[in-house]
Amino acid sequence: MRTPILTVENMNVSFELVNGNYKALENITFSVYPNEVVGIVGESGCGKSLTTQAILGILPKNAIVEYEKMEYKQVSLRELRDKDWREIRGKDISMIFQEPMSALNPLITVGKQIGEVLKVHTSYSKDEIKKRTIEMMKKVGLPRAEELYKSYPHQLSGGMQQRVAIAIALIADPDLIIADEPTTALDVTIQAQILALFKKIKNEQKSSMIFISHDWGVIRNICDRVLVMYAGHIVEEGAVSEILKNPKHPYTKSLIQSIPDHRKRGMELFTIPGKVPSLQDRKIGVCPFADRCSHCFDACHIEMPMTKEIEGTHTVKCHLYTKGAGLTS
Amino acid sequence: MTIPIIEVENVYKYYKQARKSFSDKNKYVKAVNGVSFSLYEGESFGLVGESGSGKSTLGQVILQLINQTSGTVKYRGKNVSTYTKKELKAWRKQVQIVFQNPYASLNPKKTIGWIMEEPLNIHRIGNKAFRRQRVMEVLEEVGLDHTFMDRYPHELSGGQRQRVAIASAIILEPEFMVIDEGVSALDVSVQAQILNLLKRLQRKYRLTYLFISHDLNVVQYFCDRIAVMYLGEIVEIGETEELGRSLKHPYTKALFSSILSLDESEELKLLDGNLPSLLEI
Amino acid sequence: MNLKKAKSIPFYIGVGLIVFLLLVMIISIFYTPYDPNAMDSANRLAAPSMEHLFGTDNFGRDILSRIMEGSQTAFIIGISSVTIGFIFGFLFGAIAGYFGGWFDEVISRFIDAMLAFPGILLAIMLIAVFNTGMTNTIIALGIMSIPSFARITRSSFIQYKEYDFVKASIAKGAGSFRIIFQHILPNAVSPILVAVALSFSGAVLSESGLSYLGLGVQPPDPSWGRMLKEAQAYIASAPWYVILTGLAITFLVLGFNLLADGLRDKQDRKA
Amino acid sequence: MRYFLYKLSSFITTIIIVSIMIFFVFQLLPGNPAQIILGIDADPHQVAQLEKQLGLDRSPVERYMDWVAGVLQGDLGESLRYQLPVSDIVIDRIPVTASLAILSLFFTVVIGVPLGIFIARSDGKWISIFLNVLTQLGISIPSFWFGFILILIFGVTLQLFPTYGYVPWSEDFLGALRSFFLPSFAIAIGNIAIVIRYLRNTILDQSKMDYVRTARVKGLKERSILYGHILRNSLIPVLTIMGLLIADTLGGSIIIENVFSLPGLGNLLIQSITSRDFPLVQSMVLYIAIIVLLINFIVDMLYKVIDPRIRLKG
Repeated sequence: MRTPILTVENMNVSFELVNGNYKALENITFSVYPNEVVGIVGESGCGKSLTTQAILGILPKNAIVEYEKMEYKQVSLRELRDKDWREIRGKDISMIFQEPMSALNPLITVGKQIGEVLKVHTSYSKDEIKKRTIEMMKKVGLPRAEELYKSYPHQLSGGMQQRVAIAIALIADPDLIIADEPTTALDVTIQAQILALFKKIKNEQKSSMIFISHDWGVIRNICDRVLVMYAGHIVEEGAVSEILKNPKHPYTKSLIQSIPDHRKRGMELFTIPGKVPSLQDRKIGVCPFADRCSHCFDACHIEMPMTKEIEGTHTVKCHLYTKGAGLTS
Repeated sequence: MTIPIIEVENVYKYYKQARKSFSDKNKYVKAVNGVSFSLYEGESFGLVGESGSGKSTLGQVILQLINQTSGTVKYRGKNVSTYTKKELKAWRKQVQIVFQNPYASLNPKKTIGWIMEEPLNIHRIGNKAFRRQRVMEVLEEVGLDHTFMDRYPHELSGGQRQRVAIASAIILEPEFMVIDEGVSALDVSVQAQILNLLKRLQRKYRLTYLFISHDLNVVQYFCDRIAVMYLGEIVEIGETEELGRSLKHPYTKALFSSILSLDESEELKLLDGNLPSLLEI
Repeated sequence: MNLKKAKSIPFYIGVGLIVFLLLVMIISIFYTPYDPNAMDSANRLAAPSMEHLFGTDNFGRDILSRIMEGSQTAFIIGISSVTIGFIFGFLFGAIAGYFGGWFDEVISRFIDAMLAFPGILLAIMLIAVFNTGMTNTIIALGIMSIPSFARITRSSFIQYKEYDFVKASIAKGAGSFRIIFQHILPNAVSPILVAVALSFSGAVLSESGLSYLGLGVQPPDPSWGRMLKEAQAYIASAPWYVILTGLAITFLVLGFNLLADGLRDKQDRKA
Repeated sequence: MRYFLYKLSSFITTIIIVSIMIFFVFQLLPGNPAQIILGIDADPHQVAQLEKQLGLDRSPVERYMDWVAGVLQGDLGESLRYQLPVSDIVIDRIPVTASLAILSLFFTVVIGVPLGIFIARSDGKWISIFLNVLTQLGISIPSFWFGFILILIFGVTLQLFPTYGYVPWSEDFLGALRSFFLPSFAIAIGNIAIVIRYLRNTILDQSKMDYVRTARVKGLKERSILYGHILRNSLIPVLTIMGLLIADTLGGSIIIENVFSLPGLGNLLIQSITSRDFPLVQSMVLYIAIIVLLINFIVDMLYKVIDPRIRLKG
């Protein structure tokens, strides 16, 4: 077994809101291995972004993060002071967000915004920073890099802005890149180009990635392994191809079946009744999906299922596989 | 499938850019640039294109929410621009629209009951008791119960709001409906619920849909025919089954090759070179 | 106490100040400790005491009674000039915003032009032409507040006109009347309410300035601003005269400013 | 360049509308200026002659054109009372008002901006509510009354500053500074409060933006995030209200000059109204309005320099 680059064990996140304390994430446990792309998939409000923001420590102040273990390259992140944390951010772990336009400072040229990472984390000279910035801009497929160096974000198209954001994330050569729905705001043709760029990065940089998306198509194209999240829990985990072929959790199953595409034309789409419960409506200590699940039985309303290993890395949290007879279909 | 319900003939919509100084010449944004097609009764017609391609403008021109610069829109053979005020109002009973953002498409200051009843009030249909009865019927039809009558939009989830928007559109039993990115803002599981609902309503009311979307997967699932819009023009049009097989326009090729399939055998293939995006032109 | 409640404290302070001064104003119609105009030459510039809580002025008149009476003028000026500003500003702004076109072009130009006058200058110019006095002050301050009402109304109309729910209603056959009164107005109420409160405080502030300059309310009508003009000469010998009169103005203005801010805050939190 | 032309054309259009408004408001004046100059008992013949001399016998449109043509050549007409060209009288008064305005704006920026930043960073519940009420108080205080209070404290009680009149800068720099100190501060108090509130809000808004998150994951220090990223974005909206603040400052100085007996434009304006010297009033109102518009125009230009996003969207 290889050593993981990032390990999270039993992380809980709760929010202090006006009318009380609410659990947003429960018992999040997972690892990321070198040169691996881990996808996090789920509907909005399931806690995909929260998970990564909790790891990076950039949640708002009313969030309470607790965990048993959180290690980056065998070093516990718990003991890090602010200063050491800052050294990791941007240099070892970097992040890309959904809206490229708002993720860039409108008043600063894109070249400066990319180079700023090196200014903070290295002692390179100004010329060296500029040289490396332009190199990186070329690498992420920005045309006429020397000219674009001096342009402002609003002068670029959405796709190009996202390439700038990717350049910011890559320039310090981090070992782990977190991408939070980086293609969702883009048109499909541009999305395809950006995905191709991510593939190139994976092959050339040999870095690891956590890739958040609500879109199974994106996940299938870029990820090796995937975590399926529902209402603050990781309900299923495994290799992407395995999960798509053989989903075990009723949520994963119905989610995949409800995706429309041309092969389902003329057929009724599979649906899950109801919606993802909001933070305030969640029940603690029971299966979070029980209320919407067509296979649910007594145990689901009584306790939270344990993680059950199906095969190799494929695990699922569902009573059907621990207490029930298992799903046959 | 012989008589078209909607005919769009050579429609142009240019927006004049405000002149900023005296030396400026008038400049135009060509949102819709010479578009013609027909919609037939009972079909779902998909209009795909990326943001800024003019698909939403076209949808609103067809419903005369925006006036075209030139060209004609015909409804059952009659030019809608020649309607008198009275005819126009009567026509508005037959055609409806559902917008993308369920947060902006319902008046935040009105109850669901009021919003649902509004179309009946506008057209003075029935008495108070009848209208109330009808609102409850239609709410049930879209899967909401009568307790929603007294609630305000902000108390509803995105999917529920979209159901209300659809319900208030079908309460007049229209023949034709524009769905302008009507499921794009929703999560997959909710999106499936709404798509099924739209299909069911179509069968029941013999509705014709103009389904505007950027999502090819959804359009290919939902529509019988598809038109692809690019830079204000329809660059390709055809039956859904056939369109995918024989693509001619480079943009449509790029678009179809960008579809992310879940099928093992289909790998994402990329065309060489960057396709000019709208913003870079 | 949670944050949301705590954040409303300034709002309630504002409401409290307004209600208190409103009560003072109502009481003053029926009762003041002394006749506000009764002179007492033996008791000139007396310091605050049990007899005269706020002291007396240079003619020996009871300052508290005069401040109480002055509140009537402040409220009358505030209410009347806001009414004038609201009616015309709303009308112009609504028509310009809803129908657009050349009318909007003209109205917007006029709003811009009127906003070029530094606050009180427009009122001073109008007073210079119309002459001083209560009615003319009201007219001048009313005209002064038209542009801000027009601008806010216009921008809410333009904003909501483009909303999907308005378009959806037009698609269902709704006419302009329904669109304006059922859809746009209910949503535009809160920003306009904020403008009403701000405009009220602005009017009170400007009136005191005008009256201080001798261009506003004239005797025998009571006015806080003119009291300050008289008090200025005795700033060293009777500082309470200046301080207490000014506090009355400040509290009334503060009340409406806090009210406006609280309303705006509530509105933002909802959005 | 197109932005410049656009702003210039709207600047000129607004001046034209303002001048028409002023001119026709003064046409509403009851009475006859010639009669006013010569007194009620004057010989009607003489009055008619003066009317002709003043151009009162011609149509309002013609007189407006004359007035504008004069203004364009720097000729603002003649004062009835002083029997001097308006421009001569006005020019004498400018240094006082300009000194007040500049010093007051200086206070506004130098006090308002740092306090705004400080308050945005102090996010305690009670302290922020307290500061909220305190800044509202600053906005609500009548500036002339605040002037009295300053006189009472620093002039009468502490005797640190003179309470009326002024010394020209050329004679005694420190003395001039002392004489302008209190009145400028009295004018500034409201604007300081406005800048504090506005800057605090924009900083808090900007702190929630995505680009701040990007800066944070780059590994920047909170200090660098505030000064390198947030502050620049927060000051741009503050610049948009600068025109408003300057207008407020000039409006405030009209009153304050009368509190401190300073011979500036405001003082002259009130005197000429009291003495019903209407040509002077009319030209001065236009003059002040043009200054405000001109400053707004300059602010717009600055805005363009500072914000790269501004193209033609106005």
